[in-house]
Amino acid sequence: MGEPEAGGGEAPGRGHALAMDTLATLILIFVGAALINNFVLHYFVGICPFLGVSRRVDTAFGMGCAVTFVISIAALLNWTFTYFVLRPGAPLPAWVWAAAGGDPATQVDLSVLSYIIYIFVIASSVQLVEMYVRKFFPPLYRSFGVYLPLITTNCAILFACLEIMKHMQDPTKVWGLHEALALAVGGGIGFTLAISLMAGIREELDLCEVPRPLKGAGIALIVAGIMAMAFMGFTGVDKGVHAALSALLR
Amino acid sequence: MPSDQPTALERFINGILPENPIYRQLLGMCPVLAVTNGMKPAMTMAAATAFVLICANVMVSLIRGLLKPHLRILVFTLTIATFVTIADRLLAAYVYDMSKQLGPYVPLIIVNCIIISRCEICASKQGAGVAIADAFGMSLGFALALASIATVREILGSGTWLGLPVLPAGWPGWGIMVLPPGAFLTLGLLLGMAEWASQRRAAVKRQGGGTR
Amino acid sequence: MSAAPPRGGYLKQAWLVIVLSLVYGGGLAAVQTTLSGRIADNRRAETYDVIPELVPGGDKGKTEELLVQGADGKDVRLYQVFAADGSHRGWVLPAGGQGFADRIDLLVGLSADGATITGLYVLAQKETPGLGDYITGEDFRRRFAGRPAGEPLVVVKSDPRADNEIRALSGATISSESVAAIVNAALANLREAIGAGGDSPQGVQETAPRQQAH
Amino acid sequence: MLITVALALAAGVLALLAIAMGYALGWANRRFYVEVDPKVEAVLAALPGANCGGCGFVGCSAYAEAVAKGDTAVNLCAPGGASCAQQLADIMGVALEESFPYRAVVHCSATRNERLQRTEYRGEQTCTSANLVAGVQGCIYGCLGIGDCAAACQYDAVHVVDGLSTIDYDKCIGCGACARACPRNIITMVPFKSERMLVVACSNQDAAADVRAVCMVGCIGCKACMRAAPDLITIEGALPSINYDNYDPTDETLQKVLEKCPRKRVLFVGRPTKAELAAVADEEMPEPVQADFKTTVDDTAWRG
Repeated sequence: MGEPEAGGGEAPGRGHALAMDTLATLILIFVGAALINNFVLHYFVGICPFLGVSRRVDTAFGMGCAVTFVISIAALLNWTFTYFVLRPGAPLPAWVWAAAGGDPATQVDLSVLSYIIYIFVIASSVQLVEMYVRKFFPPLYRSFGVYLPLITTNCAILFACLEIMKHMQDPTKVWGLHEALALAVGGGIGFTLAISLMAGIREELDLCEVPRPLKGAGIALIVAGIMAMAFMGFTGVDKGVHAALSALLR
Repeated sequence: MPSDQPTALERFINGILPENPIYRQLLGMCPVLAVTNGMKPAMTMAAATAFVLICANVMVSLIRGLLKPHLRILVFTLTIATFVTIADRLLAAYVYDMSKQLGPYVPLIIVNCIIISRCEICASKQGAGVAIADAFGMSLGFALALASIATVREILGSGTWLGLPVLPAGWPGWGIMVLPPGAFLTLGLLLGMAEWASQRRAAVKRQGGGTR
Repeated sequence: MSAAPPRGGYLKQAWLVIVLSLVYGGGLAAVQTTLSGRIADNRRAETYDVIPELVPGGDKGKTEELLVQGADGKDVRLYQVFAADGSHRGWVLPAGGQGFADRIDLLVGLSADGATITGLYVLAQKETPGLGDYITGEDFRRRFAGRPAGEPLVVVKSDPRADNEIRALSGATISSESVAAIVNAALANLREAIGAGGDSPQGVQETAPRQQAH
Repeated sequence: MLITVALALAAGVLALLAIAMGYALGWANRRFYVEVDPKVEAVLAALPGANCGGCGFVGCSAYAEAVAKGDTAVNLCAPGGASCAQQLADIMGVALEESFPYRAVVHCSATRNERLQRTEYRGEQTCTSANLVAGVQGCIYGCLGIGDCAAACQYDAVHVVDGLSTIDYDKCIGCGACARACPRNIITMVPFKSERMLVVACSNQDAAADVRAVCMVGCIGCKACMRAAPDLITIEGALPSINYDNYDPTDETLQKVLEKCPRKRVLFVGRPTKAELAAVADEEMPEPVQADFKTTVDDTAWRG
């Protein structure tokens, strides 16, 4: 990275190119998680708050912010666990195995513990965050503290951790922390976007005459279906983003 | 055990229709939307959920005397996560295709509200026998709901049911039905139909009472 | 919450959680050790079962898994395919990238000299049903066989005129282009490693010996 | 060997995590301990926890905080009633002031046919929507009679009778949900100092001619009531308003006000008191005429 750029950027150094490459990857991961493969509308995770907390825009936005925050923290902690303990070929089990005098050709695989550890870490960190915010940021706690306990059982958080885990299974392509965080933040922002839009639509929907059987969850799901169709329009956007980025960075 | 708790039979029957987890309680919507583009994944999902629900219910029911109120949810979560992992590994070992297709939705059973709410409502208060009956009823109700949605989506989307062709070969599969929007639309309309039926039944009952 | 909790009380109260986590951890490890062989077999079979289809004459029992260094400096997984008589028949190279809707994972078969694509297999995709998902079809995959691996593949909408041109699926140009782009990227990354060196390609060092398939 | 290490490692990692997290949470619980006023918790425990918002706060916990701070009265919880107010007063160590239960009052008394210039409304059947449409009925103050208030009531105390929202004072607990639901704000909460209260059952503030054009019964602002009881009644716009602070249920002028009103729009609502029932107990009332359900079919035909 420290290499000077020669010839007015005509031939950027290899370090520079690598950094730009990483940046492009991060942007693509982010855009992918937020828009193209939106957590709610493409992967169907976080449906419960999406239907339950989307009656008013301000509460929906609060929920979205809380999710984005918790998802980032969970991704940070769980990436650390996955990297050092859970992934195939992780340092901790390898070290213990070597200390026990095991055969170096085989490995101890702790990936079976992933789910239990993820959910444990999510539940505990949500509780910690709740206590911390309540102590030091009482106004913040009053505005979004009520959502925190609901988030433990929000599948979007666990889903983000699982997606990150998926990218750490192959020892040749292990995601770094920056990639994990790009996915988590992107997913959280995508969730916020979807739930806020949904709340906006539902506020207007209150003034419409909806057939009685469809009132409530029925019409909300149909609206979600139409939103999902709209979000399908984002498929392929990453091609353009990629092209734009590579043109920009070249 | 307080005597006003429902019996095993009531628990079982309640789970299937009167308290159907999807249509009545609107719980566990993620898998309902995500894996119902075909009958096969839907049924695999229902089986995995049933396995976890039954095991977790029994386990929680057995240790219910030791639970501390404020740590109870944590214990439920740990138990559920363990059985989900076991289910996940069993799927990967014996039905690898399905395991690959279901992907992250198997581990997401952990945060399926159906299971934790059954642990909370039934298993932590009643004996193992009732807990098993309850788990079977709920699983059956869940499976029925998944099957109904998957049937609509697979037949309209691909013209097949459980992979067997049911519509003429010229059927132009409605691509939208197997895509995410189809899931939302199908569930929304089916919910509306269920609601309509129950409203009608209530109206008929009211009318019947009036004329008598 | 009504009074400040006493020191250490938390651990004492949590004994059930700790005992349960010991039991569950042990139980899970036992499950894992029992089933991991089967799961690993399943996972490997997914790749190995299609090897004869990807590299003509290849024998899945003789295939070896290698880790080689790609042009981007990272390790890349690669399968060296041998025939039943032990002669080197080609390579199978896993590749993946973003498709139109979601990630596409592919296996690309190469001839022994690394100059020709011999086959293509789609491991995982979530393209639009009825359009993009035809990339898994025999018809589309056969369009790649016999193409030169040395130059980038180009997707065209009409009948291909040059050797490196692939006709797109109608209505799924982006999916077709994605597949071609993924293949191009994977090949470019490994071109140096495989080279045109035949049986003992330059640059292929086994960074980690892997167990052979049964 | 492998299995032993794997078992031990898995169990160990998990148990270690459990201990670490248990310890961290315990530490955090002390470190981040927020001094919660025990009064808040006690108040919260005494409240019914319905989160109905009848007290005017966002929920029970917000009201509990306000009560514990001494910012607000202890008797605002309508669902909890007198026993709850007494408990809160005990907790806070204050004397429970004499309080009057609030009850909903509909300030309109025109039934469907008494309201004029009505047009058929076919939009969404809620008052909120109908209120946005001009010309649904002549009186822009009066009850729309679709029943948003009835839908909002959790206690089955509001019903639309003959196109007019009517409160069932046997069921009303004074939560105020109907008053919040009404888009025309014609339902108010009135402190019931006795079982029956004098109220102004009209909201139309227009001049007499305008009122007559749109309503057969509405208040025409003649001020006769104000002249009868100037301390109690003021005229705002062209509409009398009763100052309930000066209201004394035993005051004789109330009856005078009632008699003076030419349109009979100042009236009593609520249940009759025992005294009033006793007062009319010896009055001669005509026997109610029993409906005579005689079949039109000649009985003889059936005898054959």
